[in-house]
Amino acid sequence: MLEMVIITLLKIIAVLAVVLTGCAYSTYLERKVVAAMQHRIGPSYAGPYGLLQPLADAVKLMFKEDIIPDNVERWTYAMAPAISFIPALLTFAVVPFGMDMTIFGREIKMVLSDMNVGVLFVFAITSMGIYGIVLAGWSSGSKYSLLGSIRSSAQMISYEISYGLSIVGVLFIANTLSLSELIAQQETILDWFIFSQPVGFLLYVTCAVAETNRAPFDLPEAESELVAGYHTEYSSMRFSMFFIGEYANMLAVSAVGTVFFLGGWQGPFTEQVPILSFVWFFVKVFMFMFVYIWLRATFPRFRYDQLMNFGWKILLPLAVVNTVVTGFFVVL
Amino acid sequence: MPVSAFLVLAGVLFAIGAVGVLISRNIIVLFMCVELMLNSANLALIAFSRALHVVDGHAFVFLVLTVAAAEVAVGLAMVITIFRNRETINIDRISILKW
Amino acid sequence: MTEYLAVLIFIFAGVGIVLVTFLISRLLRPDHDYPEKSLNYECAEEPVGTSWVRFNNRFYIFALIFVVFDVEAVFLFPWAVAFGQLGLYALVEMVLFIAILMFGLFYAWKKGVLKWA
Amino acid sequence: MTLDVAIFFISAIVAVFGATMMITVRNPVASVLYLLVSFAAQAVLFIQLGALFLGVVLIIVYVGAILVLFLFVVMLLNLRGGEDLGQPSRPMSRFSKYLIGALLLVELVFVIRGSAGGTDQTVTGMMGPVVETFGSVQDVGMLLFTTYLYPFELTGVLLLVAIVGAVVIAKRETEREAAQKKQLVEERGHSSEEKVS
Repeated sequence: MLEMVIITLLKIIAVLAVVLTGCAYSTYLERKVVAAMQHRIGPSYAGPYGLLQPLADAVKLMFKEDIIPDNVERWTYAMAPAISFIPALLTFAVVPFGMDMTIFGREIKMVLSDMNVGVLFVFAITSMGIYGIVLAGWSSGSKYSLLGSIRSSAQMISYEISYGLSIVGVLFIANTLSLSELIAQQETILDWFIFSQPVGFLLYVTCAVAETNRAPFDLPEAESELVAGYHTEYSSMRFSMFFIGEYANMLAVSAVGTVFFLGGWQGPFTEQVPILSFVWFFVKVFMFMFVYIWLRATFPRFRYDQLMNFGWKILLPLAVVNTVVTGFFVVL
Repeated sequence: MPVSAFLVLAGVLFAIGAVGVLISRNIIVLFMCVELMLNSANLALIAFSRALHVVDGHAFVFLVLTVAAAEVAVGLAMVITIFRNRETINIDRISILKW
Repeated sequence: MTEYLAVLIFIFAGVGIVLVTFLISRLLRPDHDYPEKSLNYECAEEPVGTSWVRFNNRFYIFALIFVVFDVEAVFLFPWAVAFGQLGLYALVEMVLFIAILMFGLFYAWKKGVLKWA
Repeated sequence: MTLDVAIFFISAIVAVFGATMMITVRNPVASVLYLLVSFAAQAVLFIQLGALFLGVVLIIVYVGAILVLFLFVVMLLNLRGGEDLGQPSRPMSRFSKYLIGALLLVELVFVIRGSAGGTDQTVTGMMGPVVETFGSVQDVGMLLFTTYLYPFELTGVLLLVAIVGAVVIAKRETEREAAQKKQLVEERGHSSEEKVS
């Protein structure tokens, strides 16, 4: 019992460390990649190649004054950043980072919680992400915030269904809701579900980008009209919570997408060198993140009516058709 | 834990929901109380399922959740219409069936 | 059960991290508040009116259809998993279920409530 | 075993606290949030009772969808707790309402305690162990798509009715709003023309 508790605590610390570092360096990655795509240099002063930039940003935000406007709803205003950050973090509880390993004679799973309804858990956590945004917008007492949060939440619920349905096709083939089970079924590269579910994969990527409010679906933040959307009134650490939360969300959907469609930590030579499974996993997540940033550098922002029409009239029917067609294929 | 502990808890939650329906004048809170009561029934169903070692109760809970969703969808649509017409969410003011 | 317990501990750890960062920042940050600072941001103008505006109920329609389809998606998960044992039979009944709900979606579509004017 | 008891009592207290606060606070958004807390605690209880799948489904459907809808309505109507809810009711009437609730509770406990004269060990005894797969998705899915197939398809119809009903209600509202706006625009156009002339 005690041993299990200690292992769990160590795992929690490891997951938190990996995710928070990952978030910090995603911001760096984004700035560097976008800069390269726009023929700029990007951050380059803090440390070699600007590698310490995330640290500098964190320290700067820590030292900023926390300004709370007078007409906010105090409690919800204070809680909203935490509410938007914690669900983003929680997804990583069920994501397997690598293959099972034997350390000091103990068989240790490289996942915090290998629950048998992991897929549903991910879905549940995704659906909770909306609260932080809604509460932030509602409690700020600012027009921009309220507009941004209404827009953002309407957008998130519009794409959430398709997000859920896009993975049902995979579940058909795999017949399981456990993430480690899903990975076990994608042993060789040809077993990856991206090949049996190409439409599902495209749907997943599209919905994931929309769910995390990223470009080209970043209407809630439309600087030109809404200043910054739901977090206009936030400053200091509260603002940075939203900021980290956004990147944690991106990492989460990337990690989950990797597990669903790209075989998770599976890759060559993992049997001989188990530690390599981590490398494969991080490489795949990195590729996902790169696509995210690439999309941002390439596409202009959608118009709101286009966004809603796209979500309800194209993606949702497509996801349903994909599910049914996959069902027929599996049966026949 | 005895199953009856869960059943008593379900009863307590149901009673709170019932009191809420009685004392609340805010129609939205009233709706939420109904949801609470529905879910306390769910808790009882699951507790009985556990006691009798059958999963039938789980299937019922699934159906109850669906009913709750449908009820909320239509109910809140009506709340919105009422509010836009009469500018109130006080159920004591919404006492005639026609508007 | 232990798997779920781990998640529970993880939630507390997450809350702890948030609280600790807030605490550190509280100790470090300056505090020079004056009345103009605590106005809502409105591009450096005096805020006009309140944010107590009421929204178009189109937003509501989307939320509503979302609830219904969310329930549908939840039904699809056990179906997809039990599918291996049930086969064609399950497929037919689920197609029926989906068809009923898609009819609802197309009804909303035809009635024009999905259109963003 | 003690851990089990601790989880039960903590969750139970949180669930009851959330429910109580929900009916007592004035601010509707706070109400929604307290109900959320209560549901989260109930999800923990579901999982403790072996309903692993349903615990998560409870979060998805209630917290992820239904409460979001409530929050949306509160936001769309912009209710902030300052609405006119009429006179507070008289003490007697209020007391009688609490009394009804208490009586209901007493009766429920009585029924639970007295089931089969208090000798029914399946209810009042300790929970026995269950098979590992109890409450798994497969089990529930199988049951839902074989034994309870008919109710399942009926819920499909129910959801359809919900969509149609809500669309009809909201559609009429949207049309009226559009008409009002049109009228407003026409009036304005009129007055501006007058100014020009």
